[in-house]
Amino acid sequence: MTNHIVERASARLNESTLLEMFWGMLLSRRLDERAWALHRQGKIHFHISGMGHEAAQVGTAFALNRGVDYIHPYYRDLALSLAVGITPTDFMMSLFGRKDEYSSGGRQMPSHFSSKDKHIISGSSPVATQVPQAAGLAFAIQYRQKCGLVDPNDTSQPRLALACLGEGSTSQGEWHEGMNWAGVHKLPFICLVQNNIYAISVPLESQMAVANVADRATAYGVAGVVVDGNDVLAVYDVMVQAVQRAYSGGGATLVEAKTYRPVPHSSDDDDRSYRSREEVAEWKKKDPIMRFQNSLLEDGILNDSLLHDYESRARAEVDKAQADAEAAPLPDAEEVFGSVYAPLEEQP
Amino acid sequence: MTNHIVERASARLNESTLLEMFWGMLLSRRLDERAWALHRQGKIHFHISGMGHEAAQVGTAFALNRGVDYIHPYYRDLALSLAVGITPTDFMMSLFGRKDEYSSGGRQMPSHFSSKDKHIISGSSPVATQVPQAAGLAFAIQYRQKCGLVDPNDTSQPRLALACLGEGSTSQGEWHEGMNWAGVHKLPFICLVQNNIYAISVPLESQMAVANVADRATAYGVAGVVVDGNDVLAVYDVMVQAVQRAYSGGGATLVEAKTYRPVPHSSDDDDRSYRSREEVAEWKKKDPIMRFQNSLLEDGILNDSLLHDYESRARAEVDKAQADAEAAPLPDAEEVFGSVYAPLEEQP
Amino acid sequence: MTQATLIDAIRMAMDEEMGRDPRVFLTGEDVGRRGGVFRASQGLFDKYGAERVVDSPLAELSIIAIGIGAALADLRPICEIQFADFIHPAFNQIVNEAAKFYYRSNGEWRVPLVIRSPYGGGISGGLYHSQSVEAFFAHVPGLKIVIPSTPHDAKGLLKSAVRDPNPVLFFEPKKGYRAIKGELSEDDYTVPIGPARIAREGRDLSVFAYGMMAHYTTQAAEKVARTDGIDAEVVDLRTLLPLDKTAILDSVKKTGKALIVYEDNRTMGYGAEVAAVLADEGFEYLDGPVRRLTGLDVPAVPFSHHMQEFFMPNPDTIAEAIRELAGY
Amino acid sequence: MTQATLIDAIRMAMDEEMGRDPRVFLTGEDVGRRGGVFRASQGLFDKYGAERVVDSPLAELSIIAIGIGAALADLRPICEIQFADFIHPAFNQIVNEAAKFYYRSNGEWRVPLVIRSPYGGGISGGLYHSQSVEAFFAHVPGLKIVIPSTPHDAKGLLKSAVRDPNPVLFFEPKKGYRAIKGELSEDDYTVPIGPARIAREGRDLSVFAYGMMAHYTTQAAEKVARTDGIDAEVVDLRTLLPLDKTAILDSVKKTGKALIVYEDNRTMGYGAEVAAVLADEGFEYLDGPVRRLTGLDVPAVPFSHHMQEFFMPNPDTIAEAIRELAGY
Ligand SMILES: Cc1ncc(C[n+]2csc(CCOP(=O)(O)OP(=O)(O)O)c2C)c(N)n1
Ligand SMILES: Cc1ncc(C[n+]2csc(CCOP(=O)(O)OP(=O)(O)O)c2C)c(N)n1
Ligand SMILES: [Mg+2]
Ligand SMILES: [Mg+2]
Repeated sequence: MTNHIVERASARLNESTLLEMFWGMLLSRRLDERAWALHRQGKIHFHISGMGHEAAQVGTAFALNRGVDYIHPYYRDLALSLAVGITPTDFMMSLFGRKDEYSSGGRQMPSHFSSKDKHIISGSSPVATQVPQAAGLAFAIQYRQKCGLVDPNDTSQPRLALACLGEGSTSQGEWHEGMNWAGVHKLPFICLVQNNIYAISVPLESQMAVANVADRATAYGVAGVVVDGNDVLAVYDVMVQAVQRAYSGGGATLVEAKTYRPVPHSSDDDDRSYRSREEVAEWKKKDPIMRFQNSLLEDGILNDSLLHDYESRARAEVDKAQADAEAAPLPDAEEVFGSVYAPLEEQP
Repeated sequence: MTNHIVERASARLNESTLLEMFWGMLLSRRLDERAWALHRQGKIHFHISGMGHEAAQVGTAFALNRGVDYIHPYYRDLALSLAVGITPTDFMMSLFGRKDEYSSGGRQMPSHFSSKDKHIISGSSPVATQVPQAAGLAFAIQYRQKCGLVDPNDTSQPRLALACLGEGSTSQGEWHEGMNWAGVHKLPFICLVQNNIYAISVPLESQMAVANVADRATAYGVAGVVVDGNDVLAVYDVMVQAVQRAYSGGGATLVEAKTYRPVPHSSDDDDRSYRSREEVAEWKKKDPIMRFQNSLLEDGILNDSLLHDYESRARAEVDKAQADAEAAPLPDAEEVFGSVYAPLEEQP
Repeated sequence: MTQATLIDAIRMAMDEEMGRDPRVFLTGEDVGRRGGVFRASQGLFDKYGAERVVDSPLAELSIIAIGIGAALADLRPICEIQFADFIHPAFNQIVNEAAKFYYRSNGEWRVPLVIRSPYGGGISGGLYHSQSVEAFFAHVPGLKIVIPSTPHDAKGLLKSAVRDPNPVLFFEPKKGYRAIKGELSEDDYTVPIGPARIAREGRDLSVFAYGMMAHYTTQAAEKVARTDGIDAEVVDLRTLLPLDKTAILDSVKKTGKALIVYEDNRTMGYGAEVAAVLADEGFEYLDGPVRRLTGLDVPAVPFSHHMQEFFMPNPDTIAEAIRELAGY
Repeated sequence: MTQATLIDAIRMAMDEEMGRDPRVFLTGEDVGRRGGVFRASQGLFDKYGAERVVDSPLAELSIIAIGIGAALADLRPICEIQFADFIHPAFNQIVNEAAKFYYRSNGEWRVPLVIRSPYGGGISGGLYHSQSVEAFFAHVPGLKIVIPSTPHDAKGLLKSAVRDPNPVLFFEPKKGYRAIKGELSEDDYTVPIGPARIAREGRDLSVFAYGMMAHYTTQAAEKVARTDGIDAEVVDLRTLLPLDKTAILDSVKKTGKALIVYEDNRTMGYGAEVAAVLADEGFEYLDGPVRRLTGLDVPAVPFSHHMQEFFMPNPDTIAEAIRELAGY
C-alpha cells in the first residue's frame, strides 16, 4: 500500500476553491437534514443519507474532471453528486417521486443518482454491481485511446471512471471481479470505499478479517491508500494522486476513506439495536463539516458573516427546492410503460 | 505471506509412506495416460487430465486425515481422489459413463469426483463454486464444536475442509466470497490453488496482476503460502502446517502450488494455438513423478526392480479397471428420472 | 390460538425449529443483533446466541454457498436473503449447485437448505425492493418453492421446509408481513409442502393465486359473490414447485374456467405454467379462455405511487377480471 | 452464396461487424489466440488484434459487467459466455443491470450489448455443458433473446443484435454448430429481431420451435408429410423476446392445433408462455389441446449416452407427437 503524499496538492488550492468545497459540503448536509425532517413529517417515504461522508465525497469530486470523467456513485453520494452538478431541486424531486424527476422519471427510489449529461451513471440498489461496470467504462476509455478513436489528452473526453461503495459491499464477488479487471488491464479507474465501519448493523469485523479495505489492493496489483475520510483536504490529496495515476496510464487506485455514519442506515432503520449512543456521540465530534469549518475559520478564509451568508443561502436553496418539488405533479400511472426498449432508430 | 518451514514434517515420513506416495502418483499417471489413449481410440468421449499435478495432490492428501476430513476437489484431482480412496475402476466407469458409476450414476462427465463415504463432495463443472461451499463445510465443523455437538479432538470426525481449484478460477467472485468467510470466521479451511499458469488458453498475466495467487491471502486475513507444486515433499510440508493451523483453531490457509499441465486442457483442446512446444518441453523436464522417482532412487528407497514391480502393478490395475468398466452395462435410459428429490423419510 | 401476523408466524416457526433441533441455524445480512431488517428474527440472537444466528458478510452467493456446505455436513441452515431482488448474485449457487447436488451424486449428497426471502411490491420499494423472483426458480427441478399467504400456513410450511431434505425456497409476501393477520397455533404442527389449499369453494370459475395475490383474490371473490352473485373458487397454490396439478385440474373440471393472478410481470411469470398445464391436460374442461391478471411487462415495479399501484393487481382489478371471465 | 455451417455464419457476422464499426469488440474466455473453444472467433485475434479480441479473466459476471460499462460508454461489446451453463454467475448483471438500465434512467442510459453463448444438449456434455437457459431470461423485460436455427438467420440476426441499442442475448444451438448447414450470403444483410419465420407452411397443425428443435421439427414435418400425409406448419420462433404473438396466433387460427417443442426441461420452459398466450388469446381457434414436447423435468441433461438421448426430443419423437396431435 502506498501512502506517501510527497507534496500536498491541496496546498495549491486557492481560497475560492476551498470555499466552494466547503459550500458543497454544507449544502449537501442541509439538504440531507431536510430530507430527514420531511420523512419525520410523513411527507416522503424514504431517505438514505450521506451525512458524515461529505468530506470523502467533496474531496474526491474536486480532484476529478467533473462532469466529464465517469462516475458511478452509490446511494450515499449526495455531496458527490451535487458537486458534479445535480441540483437540490433534482434531489427533492426524487424524494417526492415527482413526474420528470431527473434520474429515472420517478421510477427509482431517491438517492439513485444519474445524469447522462454529467456522466453520472445510473445506479441500482444491489450493492457493488457498479464496480465492474465502472471498470468497463474505464476499459472503454482505454480502448478508445489504444484504438486511436480519441486523443488521450483531450480533456473534453472522460479519462477515468470512478466507482463508490461502502466497505461492506467489498464482500461481494462483484467487487473482486471489477478490481481484478482494473488490475489486469491497468485501467484508468478509481474505487472509493467509504468505510463507515457498518453495513447496516453488521460491523467491520464480521465483514472482513483485515483492518483496512485498502489492504485488499495488493490482491489486484493496484495502488491502495487509506485516508482520513473526515478530512476533505487529505481526501483531495490522495485523490489527486489517484487521478494522476489514471490519466497517465499508471493504472487503478483503491482509496479507502475512513468515516462514520452518524445517523441510521436509512429512514427504515433504527440503529439503537446495534450500536451505542456513546459511540455515535464520539464520532459526531469528528464531523467533517465542523472540522473543515473550524480550520477555514482559523485560517481566516471563512468568517462568521460569510458563514452566516452560506447558511442562509443553503436554507434558501433547500426551501426553494422543496417548494418546487412539492408543487410538481406526480407521474401518471401510464408512465409505467415507457422506455422498456430503446427504439432502433435511437442508435446511441 | 508466511513461508517459513521451521521443521520439515516430511523428514519424519518413513520409507513405506514415501513409497506409498510414489505409488499414488504413479498409479494416477498411468491411469491418466490410459484415458488419453482410450480417447484417441475413440472409446471414450472425454478426458480431462491431472497430469503434472500429481505431486501437489498427493502431497496434500497425505497431510490430511484421509477419508474423514472433507475434500471438495476439482476436475484435475485424480491423484488426490485416488489417494483418498477412489479406485481405478471407479474412474474407468466414469470415463465410459457406465451404470452404477460411483460418482453420479453416469450423469456427470468424468473427473467429477464424489463419494459420501469418503467425504469427497460432489463437484460441478462451474469453477470455484466449491470454494464457498467448502467454507460452509468448515463452518459446520466449527459450529458443531462451538455448539458442543462434537468433540474437537475426535479424529473420527472431519476437522477441516479442503477446496481445490486452478489459478484462473480465483478470478471468480465465488472464490473471493468463500475466502472472505474463511477469514472472518477463522475457519478450519484450506484452499489449494494448483497454479499451472493457464486457464485453458489464458495465461496468468491476463488473469491477474499479481505474481503469486498466494499474495491474495492478505486480503482475507488468512495465511498464504507458495510452494513448488512439483515437489511432493515440499507440498506435504506446507500442508502439514496448514492442517495443523486448521485443527488447532488457527484458521484458514491459502496454499499455492506452482505447477504445469504438460497436456492440453482436455481431450477437446488443442494447446498449440496458445503455447509453444518449447515451453511444454521445458516444463516436462520438471515432471514431478520423475523428480520424486529420481530422489527415491538416489536415497536408495526405490530401486529398479521395485520400480519395475510398481509399473507392472500399475499396468495390471489399469488393465483390470478398463476391462471391468468396458464389461459393465450402460445406464438404462429411464435412469434419467431418478433422484431429483430426496424423499421425506430420507431425512439425513 | 392467537391472532398473529405473517411475520410473527415466520419468527415462531424459526424459533420452534431452532429449539427442536440444534443443527438449525440462521444466517444472512443483519439477522443478528438487528433481528433482520423486517424483524423476522427479532429476539433469536439473544435467545440462541451468535453461534446460531450469524450475521453474514454482505454477499449473497456466499450466504447460500455456506448454507449448502453446512447442509452437506448435515446441519439445517436457514439462509435469509434480505430482499428477493438481491437473490440474483446467488443464482449460480441455487440453480447449478443446490438444485443439482442430489441428482448429480445419484442420491448421495443432500442439501437440506431453506432460503427465506421477502418478495413483492406495494411498499414503495422501487425497482429493487419489489421484485417477484419465483418464476426463475420454478423452472429448476430439484428445488421446492413455497409461498404462504396466511400465518397458519407460513408457520406450518416453514417448519416443513426446515425438515425437508431438499433445498426449499420460501418466499414471503412482504406487503403482507404485518397486513395479513390470522389465527396462529402455538402447537408444533406442520403443513405439508405440495398440496394447494382451496381458500374459497366456488362453482362458477377458478382463480389461482399465491402470496399477497391469494389474499387479495379471496377478498375479491367475497366481493363479487356479494355484488354480482358470482361464485368463484379461490385456489391458493402455496407450493409452486412441485405444482399441485391435481388441485388445478380438479377445480377447473368443476368450474370450466380459469383465471390466474400473479403480481410478477406477465411474460413467463409463474402463471404461464399453470395456463400451459390447463391448455394441455385441462383442455376438455375449459369453457373459456385461460386468463392471466398480472403485473406489467416492464423491468420492475416503479417507486412513484401511481405507477406502483398501476403495476400490480389489486382486489378491484381482480374482481373486474373475475366478472369479465364469468361473463364470457 | 456458399454452403456454410452455423458457426461459420456467426464468425462471419462478427468479422463483418468488427470491420464495419471500430467500436465493436469481443471479450470472453479463450476468445483470443484460442479463437474460442468452439472456434467461433477463429482468426479474429490475428485480424483485429489483442485490443479488440480480449481474453477475459475466468469470471462471467465481470465479462458481462465490463460489457455493460463499455456499452454505456458507447462501445459495442460482444461478450461470449463459453457455455450457457456458465451464465448463471452473471445473472445479477444481466437481470438487475443490463435489462433495467434504460428503464431505470427513463431512457437516458442505453446498453447496446450482445451476449453470445452456446446452449443445449446432445454433445455428451453432461449436466453442465448441455443446459438451455433461455427460459430464465425470457421472463425479463428489457432484454431481447434471439436463437437462430439456420446459417442465414444466424448471420443476419447477429448483425442486427450488434446494431441494436438494447441488450441482446444470442443463444447458439451448439449441437448445430457444424451439423446445421445452409446457404450463406457474403452480403451485408440483416435479419430483423422480432418476427418469427415460417419454416414450412402447413394446414393441419402448427408446431412452434427454435434452435436445434426448429431444425429437427422441420425434418419431422417433412417426414410425416411423406409417411402420414400430415401437413404440419413449422414456425421457427427465432426471437423469443419479444415474442411474435401475431405469427403464433395467425398460424393457429389457420390450423386449429398447436404443438410446442423445446429441449429445455418442461416446467416453466419457454413453451409455457407460448401455450399460455394460445390458451388465452388463441382459445377460440383451438380444436385440440396445446401440447408440449420437451426435455425432461430433471435437473439437467445426463452425460451417459442413453440417458442423454432420452432426455431430448428428436425428429422421431417430434414426428410421433405431430401424429398424436393431428389425430386428436
Ligand atoms: C446485493 C445487495 N444485498 C443487500 C442489500 C441491502 N443493503 C443495502 S445497503 C446495505 C449495507 C451496505 O453497507 P456498506 O457497503 O458498508 O455501505 P454503507 O451503507 O455503510 O455506506 C445492505 C445490506 C443491497 N442493497 N444489495
Ligand atoms: C464458471 C465457469 N466458466 C467457464 C468454465 C469453462 N472452463 C473449464 S476449465 C476452465 C479453465 C480453468 O482454469 P484454471 O482455474 O486455471 O484451472 P486449470 O484447468 O488450469 O487447472 C474454463 C474456462 C467453467 N468450467 N466454469
Ligand atoms: Mg458501511
Ligand atoms: Mg490453470
